[in-house]
Amino acid sequence: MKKFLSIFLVLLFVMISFAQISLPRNETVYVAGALWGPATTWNLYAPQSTWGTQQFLYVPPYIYDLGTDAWLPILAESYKFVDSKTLQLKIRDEAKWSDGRPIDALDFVYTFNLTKRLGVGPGTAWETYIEDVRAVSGKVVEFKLREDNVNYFQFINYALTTIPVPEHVYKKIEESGMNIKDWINDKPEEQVVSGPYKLYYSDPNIVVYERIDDWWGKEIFGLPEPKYIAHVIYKDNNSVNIALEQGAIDWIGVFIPSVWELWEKKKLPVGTWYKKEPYFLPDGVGFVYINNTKEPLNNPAVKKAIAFAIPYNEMLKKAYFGYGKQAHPSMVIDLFEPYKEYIDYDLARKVWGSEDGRVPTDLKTAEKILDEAGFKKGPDGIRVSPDGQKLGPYTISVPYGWTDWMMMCEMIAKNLREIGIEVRTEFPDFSVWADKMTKGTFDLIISWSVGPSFDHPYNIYRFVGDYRLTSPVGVSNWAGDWERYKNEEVMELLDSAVTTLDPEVRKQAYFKIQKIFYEDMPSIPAFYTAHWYEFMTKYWVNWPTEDNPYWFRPSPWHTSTLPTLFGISPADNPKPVPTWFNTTDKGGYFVPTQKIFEDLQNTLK
Amino acid sequence: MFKTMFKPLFQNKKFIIGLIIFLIFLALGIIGPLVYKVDPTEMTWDFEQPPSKIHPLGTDTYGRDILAQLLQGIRSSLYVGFLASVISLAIGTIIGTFSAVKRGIIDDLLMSFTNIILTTPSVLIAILIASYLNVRSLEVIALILGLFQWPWFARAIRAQLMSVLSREYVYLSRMAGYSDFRLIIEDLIPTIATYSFMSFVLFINGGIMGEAGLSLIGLGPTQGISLGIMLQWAVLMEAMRRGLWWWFVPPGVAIVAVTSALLIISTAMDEVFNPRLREE
Amino acid sequence: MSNSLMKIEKVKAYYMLKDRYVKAVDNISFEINENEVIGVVGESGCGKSTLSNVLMMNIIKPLALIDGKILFKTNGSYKEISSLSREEVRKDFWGKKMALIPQAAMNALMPTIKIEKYVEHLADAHNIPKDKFLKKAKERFEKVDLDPKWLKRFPFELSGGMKQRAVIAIATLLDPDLLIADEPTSALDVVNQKMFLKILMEMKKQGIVKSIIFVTHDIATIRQIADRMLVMYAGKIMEISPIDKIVEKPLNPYTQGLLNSVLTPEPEIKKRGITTIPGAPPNLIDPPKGCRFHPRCPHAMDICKEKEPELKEVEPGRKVACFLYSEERS
Amino acid sequence: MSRLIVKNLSKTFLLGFFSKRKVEAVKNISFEVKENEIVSLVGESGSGKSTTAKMILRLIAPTSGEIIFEGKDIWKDLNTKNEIISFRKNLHAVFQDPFASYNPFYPVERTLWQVLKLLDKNISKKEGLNLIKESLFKVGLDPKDILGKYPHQISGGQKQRIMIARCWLLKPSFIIADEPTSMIDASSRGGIIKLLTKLRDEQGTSIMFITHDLGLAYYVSDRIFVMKNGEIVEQGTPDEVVLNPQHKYTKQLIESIPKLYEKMEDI
Amino acid sequence: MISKQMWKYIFRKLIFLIITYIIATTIVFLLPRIIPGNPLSQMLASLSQVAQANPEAIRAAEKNLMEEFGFGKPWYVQYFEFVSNALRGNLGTSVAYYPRKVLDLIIPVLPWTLLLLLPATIVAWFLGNSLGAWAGFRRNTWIDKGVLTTSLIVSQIPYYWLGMILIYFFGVRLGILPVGGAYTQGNFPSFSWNFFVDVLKHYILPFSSIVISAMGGWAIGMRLMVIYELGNDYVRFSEALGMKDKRIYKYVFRNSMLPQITGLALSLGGALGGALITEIVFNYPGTGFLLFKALTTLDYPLIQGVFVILIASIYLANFIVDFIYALIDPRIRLGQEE
Repeated sequence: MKKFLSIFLVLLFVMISFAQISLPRNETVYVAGALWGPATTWNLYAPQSTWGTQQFLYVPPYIYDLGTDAWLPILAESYKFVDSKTLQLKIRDEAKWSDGRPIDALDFVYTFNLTKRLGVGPGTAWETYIEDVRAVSGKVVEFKLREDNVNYFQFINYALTTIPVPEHVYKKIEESGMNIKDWINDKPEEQVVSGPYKLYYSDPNIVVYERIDDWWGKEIFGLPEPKYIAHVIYKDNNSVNIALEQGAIDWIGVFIPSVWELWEKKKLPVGTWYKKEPYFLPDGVGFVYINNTKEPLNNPAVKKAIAFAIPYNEMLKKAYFGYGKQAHPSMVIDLFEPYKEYIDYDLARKVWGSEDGRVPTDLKTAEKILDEAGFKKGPDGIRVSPDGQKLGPYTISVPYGWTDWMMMCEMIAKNLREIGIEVRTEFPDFSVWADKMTKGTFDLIISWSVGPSFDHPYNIYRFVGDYRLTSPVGVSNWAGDWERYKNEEVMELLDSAVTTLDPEVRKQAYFKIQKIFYEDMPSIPAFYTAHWYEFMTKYWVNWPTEDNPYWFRPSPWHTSTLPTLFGISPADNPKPVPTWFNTTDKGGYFVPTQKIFEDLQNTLK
Repeated sequence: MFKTMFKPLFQNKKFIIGLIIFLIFLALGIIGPLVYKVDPTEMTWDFEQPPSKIHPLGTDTYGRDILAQLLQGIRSSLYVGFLASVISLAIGTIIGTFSAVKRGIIDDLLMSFTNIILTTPSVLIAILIASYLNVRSLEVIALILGLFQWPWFARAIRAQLMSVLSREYVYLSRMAGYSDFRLIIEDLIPTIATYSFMSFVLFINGGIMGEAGLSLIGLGPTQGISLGIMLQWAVLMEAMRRGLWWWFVPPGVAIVAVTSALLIISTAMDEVFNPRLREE
Repeated sequence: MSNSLMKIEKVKAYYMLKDRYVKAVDNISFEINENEVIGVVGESGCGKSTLSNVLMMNIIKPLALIDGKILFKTNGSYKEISSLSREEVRKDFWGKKMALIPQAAMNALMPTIKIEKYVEHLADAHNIPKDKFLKKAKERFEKVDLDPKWLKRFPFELSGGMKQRAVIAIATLLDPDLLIADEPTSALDVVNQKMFLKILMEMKKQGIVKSIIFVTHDIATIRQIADRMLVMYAGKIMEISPIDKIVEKPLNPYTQGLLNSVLTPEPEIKKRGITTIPGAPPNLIDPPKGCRFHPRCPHAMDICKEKEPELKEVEPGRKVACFLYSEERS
Repeated sequence: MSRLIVKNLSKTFLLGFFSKRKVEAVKNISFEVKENEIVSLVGESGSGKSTTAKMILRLIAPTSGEIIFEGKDIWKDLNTKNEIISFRKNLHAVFQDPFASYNPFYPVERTLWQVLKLLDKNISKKEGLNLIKESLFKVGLDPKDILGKYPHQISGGQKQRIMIARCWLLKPSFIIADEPTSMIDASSRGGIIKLLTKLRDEQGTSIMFITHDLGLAYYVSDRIFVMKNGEIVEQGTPDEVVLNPQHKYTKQLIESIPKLYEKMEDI
Repeated sequence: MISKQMWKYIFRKLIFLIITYIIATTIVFLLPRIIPGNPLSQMLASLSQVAQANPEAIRAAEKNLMEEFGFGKPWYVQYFEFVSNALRGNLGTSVAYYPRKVLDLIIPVLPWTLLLLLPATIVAWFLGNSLGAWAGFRRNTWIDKGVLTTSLIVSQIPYYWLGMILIYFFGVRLGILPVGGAYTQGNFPSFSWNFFVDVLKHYILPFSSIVISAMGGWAIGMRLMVIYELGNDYVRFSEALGMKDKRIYKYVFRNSMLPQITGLALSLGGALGGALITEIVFNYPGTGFLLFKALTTLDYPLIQGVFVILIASIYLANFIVDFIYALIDPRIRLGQEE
């Protein structure tokens, strides 16, 4: 108890040592919704570093932009494909750590090696796809593709986005005998960072970052406008939103029920990406996963009937406030222009019989499909398979407290019961639900999948359809294919999509996968989940929106959100968005993905 | 005997008032959902409507009728309270009786155990248990709550029985060849009956409030609608911030009304049966 | 008599319940002389405890003084305390003029403060300098055979007998004229009981208290200390006489019955045997008409069933309420 | 012949869980009670007399010593249920507090039914009722006033009489009367005593009075045992003990008791 | 003035609390391990939701964390590690806030909980008892009836609901008081007047919601206690000696308060639960908040840590109250009663 007491006294002392400080309101961006508990660590060698570490403190060579499908070089000046299996990155000459030491190739090499050694950190598991990382010269790093596991997407992704850490700092820590993973890096004066911000203050209620005014990138990018970024740690959405109404926060990434009320009814200077439905950008695809190991639930006819029975629009409107759109059955997020080309619209239209190829909610068709497949309704209204198995009772479940999804479950279950599949809802706690999901013991669940990325839709096809990622029923697996769908052909097509450099071959592979999926219906892509993002224009303006779409991952919690801070400006001194927010051909810094692949392809010639 | 015993109860104003309020809510819970036949889970297109003719208490964010939820909630909450109370009462009676009848080392051990539960912040343990349970039905919640509110009752029962056990009629029954078991059933249980009934009433309160508390922090029943669940949904959907008073006020009022009615009943019983409080 | 300390005249005190009243003290008259000890006896529920409350004017609902006068002699003249409120009597008489030793005197002391402190508070209440009063308390403690060091202790540190003595010492600290002791010895063992009686009588002898009302059900105790004995039955006085005379020859049949049920370790008792009064005392809500004792009386006559006998002096100093000693007997 | 033999009886109570405190309630006492004899165990509260009574009644187990009732050690030789039942039939008690002797939840005749069932499990309702009525008459009570009444509706004297009716039904050979008169009005004390002595006279019952009232002991007993602090300090016939006490304690006791025909000198 | 008996009493209390503590913490440790479930699921889930996360990276992280926390080991090995670490003042590493040490997370928030819990509990206790005594002394008057009725109702208002109502009225409708947090965001803790006022403003609502809802129960209990005490002989004796009502009330109050002190000790556990939920309702940055986070993320080490510390605090407080009680009540101080 003595120890306890002394700790308490020390704490009091610490409290005394602070003078009354308030942040200047018009130079501070208040943030909420990215941190829900005390800060963890400002060290990238942890499964989850504190918000801000990846966003503002340490910057990657490139940041991927969804809207233009292009790459913004930050640390890197340029890349060069030496051959189809070797990539060289040229680090900017100006790039320096905040202590003045240059950021060089050896920092990269050190970072990659440390990650491999610790099993966690920037670019975790890079060694699956990259053979070797080495320093060619002081500012040039070279990456070699692993030839026994060719995957161009992953190769490029690891090489371009892995954030380096300062070797000289980490070396010292290693030498002190400390486990790198235990290092918190919470002393502002000791932080050595590459980004434009640095930790200023943190306690369990707030984390504040301060701009580094002589950041090395000042000449290239200018400085981000906010002097301080302060994240207030709230308990729940409710308190965040109250604070928002009171004008206390500027930048939010949370779910708000009936968000339009804020400006329509309450006339608050608040906005989201879209002014109208769906208000938010899509962030991923919400699936109704169907367990493919359970007879007769795994009968394609049943799965297809379920797809027809889901009340997509009603449920999105009622349970989701219209924040999401029905997902395209191809699983491709077709709200982003660049991805549209990967959808075989003709096929979709033919199969699903609707204008844009989406699955219509049509109970009659659903019933017809089941009838044709030999599922006859029993006296209790529940269908029985030709070989006598009852369709049910099944459960559809989501974690308790995920209200929107709970409501969706209720509505889906109701429709499924109508077409003769006995389904009831079950809302266990998260860990239980997650256990069922990852072990493949569920019947039906609503869950997430991966989001848009430059390797979309490869990433989502892999997540849903690559049986190699999964594990036997009963063994936990987080990596993918929760519904345990297995199809050799899909796996081959997936491999071909990432080993080829021919865009047409890749596209055709995707088309083929779509065809298979329409027949097998491994699971049902139901809706696009929302990229929660709200802003207040009382103190800061020029937020990225539909009308001013300079950055497509504007939510504060997103790892690629940094450019947002270069775009916004104080309300009393509005400035235009910097001109470098554009692709190279239009005078900006952004390098289109297409160009990278072209460069890669050119090495073959 | 029982007639003469309970007659003064019905002459006590407090008791009558408490009983009437409680019976009203009991009726609302039991008969309400049968009379007001609106599905509390049905999502209509009337979102967040204030009270109106169609929805006497308005609707929630998902267009579900609040009155229907309230009636169902009262029913579930009473059910949880009742069940928790039965569990507490059973455990408390068993432990208290055993302690008093068996004495000696058994008494020492049971009472130490009781004191441990009594001094341990049971809310915390209840929260802990609740958070580790998969699917929490109303019954499970009642069980968790019931597991922790018995200690003071067990102690009181033990003390009462100790004093009863030194009464001569117990000796006389023993001398008439009664076994421990028969003694407990015939002589001891009736003696502690009024006190147990009062405690029963208070345990119901504990159950109702406990359920609401657990629900509020997301550890309540994962199935069905209770008053606590209503409050939790109201909090989740930010009813306070958004001024949807018809959503979060009624469940609280119902909780307060039911529990105070029960407390008033118990207080009145104390006044009637406790010789030190009797006024004549 | 001019030397009576207190006069009780036709006092009626009933418990007023909602729909009925309990006639606990019903039309009672007697006088308490200066320098005398009156023993009040009666079976349980006869109203003797109510009587002690009435004497103190400790009238709390539902008890109510219906009728009659109570006069208390102070400074040579009689003051009608029955016309004062309880609060007034409490302010001017309690402690100073009349004091009470309650039934369970063992618990009469404030348990969680030291006795000394209690004495100081008492001084405070009566505006007496503390040290003077404490000194007096010390002397009084010595008088009741208690070491004054016990003043510095908490009540629970004292044994039962010691507590009882401390109570009597404190009760008489203000030198009250009248001490009312309500069954003060029932919780004591006989040795302590005797000691207590001794102290009580010593107090009287020394003039610290003038008169004592001693309420008990134990005639043998009264026999030892009282000058007169007052026999109560069903809210009425049956007989009030010098104790020696009663023991010698009880007049009222009820008194006879009581005396005959006394059981002390004496050969005389063994010789004469003990008898029982048949039946049970009446309900005071609806007492029998006529003499209240008549249903149990072995000598009951017709008149007893109809008329209430008055308390009349039948011999000098002896008052009896019974038609056996009245001219109306035929 | 001795009906009851108590040999070297002791009882020590252990209190507390962590720090054991010993209380020696009864210390090595021995006495005998003959057939047809009335004895009294006299002592102040805390002298151990009630504990002794409860041990003899087989309600509390002794720490050491023997209690031999009609030739059998009641704590060792009673093994079968029948043996215990027959013991219960033969040794019975009347307790101090007539209020506490009745469970307020049952009509008063329950106590009588209890012993009837002890006598004969299969007794019919009608037969039983007749027996009960008979026993009530015996103790001078009108069954009309008693049957169906609850304890709070009848007087203490009546309650105590019903207790004795219980003994009349059972006809035990030994009765322990634990302060049978201390809680009732003096005026009805005589009747109770008479009823008990009548049992002795008519049935040859041995009676042991447990009392603090030396007057009572003197009046009814054939022999008196004076207990003090768990020990028997003096015993003898009533006249020996009361008129010519030997032990210091007895002397002091007798001297302190207020008497009716003798005024104490020192008050 | 402290007698041997009292030391004995204190010693026994202490032994009892230590045993209780060991049992309680063991339960806290074992419970999560009896029930199957993956403590890492929340973290892995959030990792897998990051758009760029690779299946390989998720696998690597899962493997890494399982080793790091030793969740794969048998429970008794984990228990011994837990105990031996705890004895050295190391409550382990949080899962959700990895690599933060559990103790480092708890220490900064604990003062806020204590700040809310202790004053509110004591004020509620004191006000409630005073009110109850006031009513008890005036039994059957309008004051008594008013206090009793109000207490009967108020004591049944769940503090969390009261909190919600207060937020709605004072925070949202009237907008005169802040609705959550311990101080205005952007202000950093300091010992300045402004900060103090700021903290106070944030303190009012959570404090009141605890005080109001806890007061009623004390008032009801105290009223009964006073009525009981008033029936005691010392009251009658003191009256008969001509003592003034004021003094007698003081006596009665003193004696009625004594059991309420023990009651206070026993109620602390419940009060803590109340404070925790209140913290959650008011977004107050105390341990309740942390526990809530720990529970929603299934952070075993943190949950254990919070419990170990909170239960220890409660027992400590319990012990202190018992100690004070023993000092105040001479019967215990002098070893008369237990």
